[in-house]
Amino acid sequence: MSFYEITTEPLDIGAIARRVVPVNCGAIVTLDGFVRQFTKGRETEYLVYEAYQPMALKELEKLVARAHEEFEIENVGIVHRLGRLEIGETSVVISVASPHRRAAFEACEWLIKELKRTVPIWKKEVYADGEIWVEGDSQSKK
Amino acid sequence: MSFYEITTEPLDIGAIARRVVPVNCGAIVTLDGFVRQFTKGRETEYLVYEAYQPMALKELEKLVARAHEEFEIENVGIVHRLGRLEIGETSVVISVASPHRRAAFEACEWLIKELKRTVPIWKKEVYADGEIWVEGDSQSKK
Amino acid sequence: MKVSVLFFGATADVIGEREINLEFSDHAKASDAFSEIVNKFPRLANHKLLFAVNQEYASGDEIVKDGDELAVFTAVSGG
Amino acid sequence: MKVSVLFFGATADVIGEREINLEFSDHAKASDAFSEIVNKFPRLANHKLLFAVNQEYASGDEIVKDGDELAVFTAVSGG
Repeated sequence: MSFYEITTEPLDIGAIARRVVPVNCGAIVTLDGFVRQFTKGRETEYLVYEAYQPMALKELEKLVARAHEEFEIENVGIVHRLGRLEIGETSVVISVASPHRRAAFEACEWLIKELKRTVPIWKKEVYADGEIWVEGDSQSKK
Repeated sequence: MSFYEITTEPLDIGAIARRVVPVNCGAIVTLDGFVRQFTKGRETEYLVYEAYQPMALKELEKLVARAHEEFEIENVGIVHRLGRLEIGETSVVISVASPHRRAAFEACEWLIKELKRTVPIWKKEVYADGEIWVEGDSQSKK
Repeated sequence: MKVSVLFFGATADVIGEREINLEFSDHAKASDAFSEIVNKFPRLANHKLLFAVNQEYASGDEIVKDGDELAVFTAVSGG
Repeated sequence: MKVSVLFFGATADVIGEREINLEFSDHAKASDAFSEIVNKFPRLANHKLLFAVNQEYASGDEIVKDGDELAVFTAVSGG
């Protein structure tokens, strides 16, 4: 079963990957995004993620539906975390199960690219001496 | 730090993925291979994995070294399980961390393909009415 | 007619509010409504903005109706 | 000269042993040693076989030395 969720709880990537396991698949590809300590040489203290939650869930639903149309995959699981995240904590997990692993790799890579482009979630980087809302690529979405 | 291991203990994919996290990376791609219930319509009861262990470790070491040469990746973790595995249990985990996620996807896909081709590990499928040692693709390795 | 306008992240910081209510003339086009919002809060123009009507990305051609939920935000940065 | 020969999975089932010791003439080429093993256990020929000398895949050109560890196994199927 495919699913998409937004939560403020810590993410357990193993548990999320397990939930997409179907009986006829033998491989899951999982993308695990996390808070990096250094971005362009500057040290991050922590991150804050904020979402336009009802719209984010609609966009996630569309993403999952498009992934099922475009790739030969069985199940997709996407969970994005919100709120304050410390260095090294997981912000997003995308797990894809497919009968042939090629499709799982392709779909997983496509899903993270599209999620970063379309799902209304924003990240604030907090440094020792300031903070900034990260703005996505301006080509993103009309 | 990159690592490669062979174990008879259950695999925790989240824990393995965590071990490859470097400070300057923001994404890990993980391949999670597991025991599927049905293969070509036939129901598997369980699997047994066996290795030529010292040679398998040498081949894994070469794989990790080649991955570092061929892809812009930071860390690789590979753990393969041996012994009896029940349906749904994880047989292999490959986690790759890289500054740019493209390289992590590519390297992870390449690593599982090469592992299945070169590392001396064999899988026995046990059915209700028999068992068979799975033999890899004959084109594998000269 | 009255609509609510939501702001998030950088745009919420600019406005100092996460939600405001605005009056528009009936049958306003979404693109006109969004122009009016940006004119009202000119510091928004320092950002590349995205717009939504009722939780869907807006093309601008939508006709805004009473009670609609508009949103103004910067290019997304989740993941 | 004496070498040990290891079998795994399907080849161990064929031989009924996981390890045997064989005598070869000095300076035997690996390809000759492996042919001899397959001739000794002809049911091995029902499988596509891979060969290793001292835990490395063998080209066949290796010269087998006393105490070497040979291995005969089917195409691998891990993962």
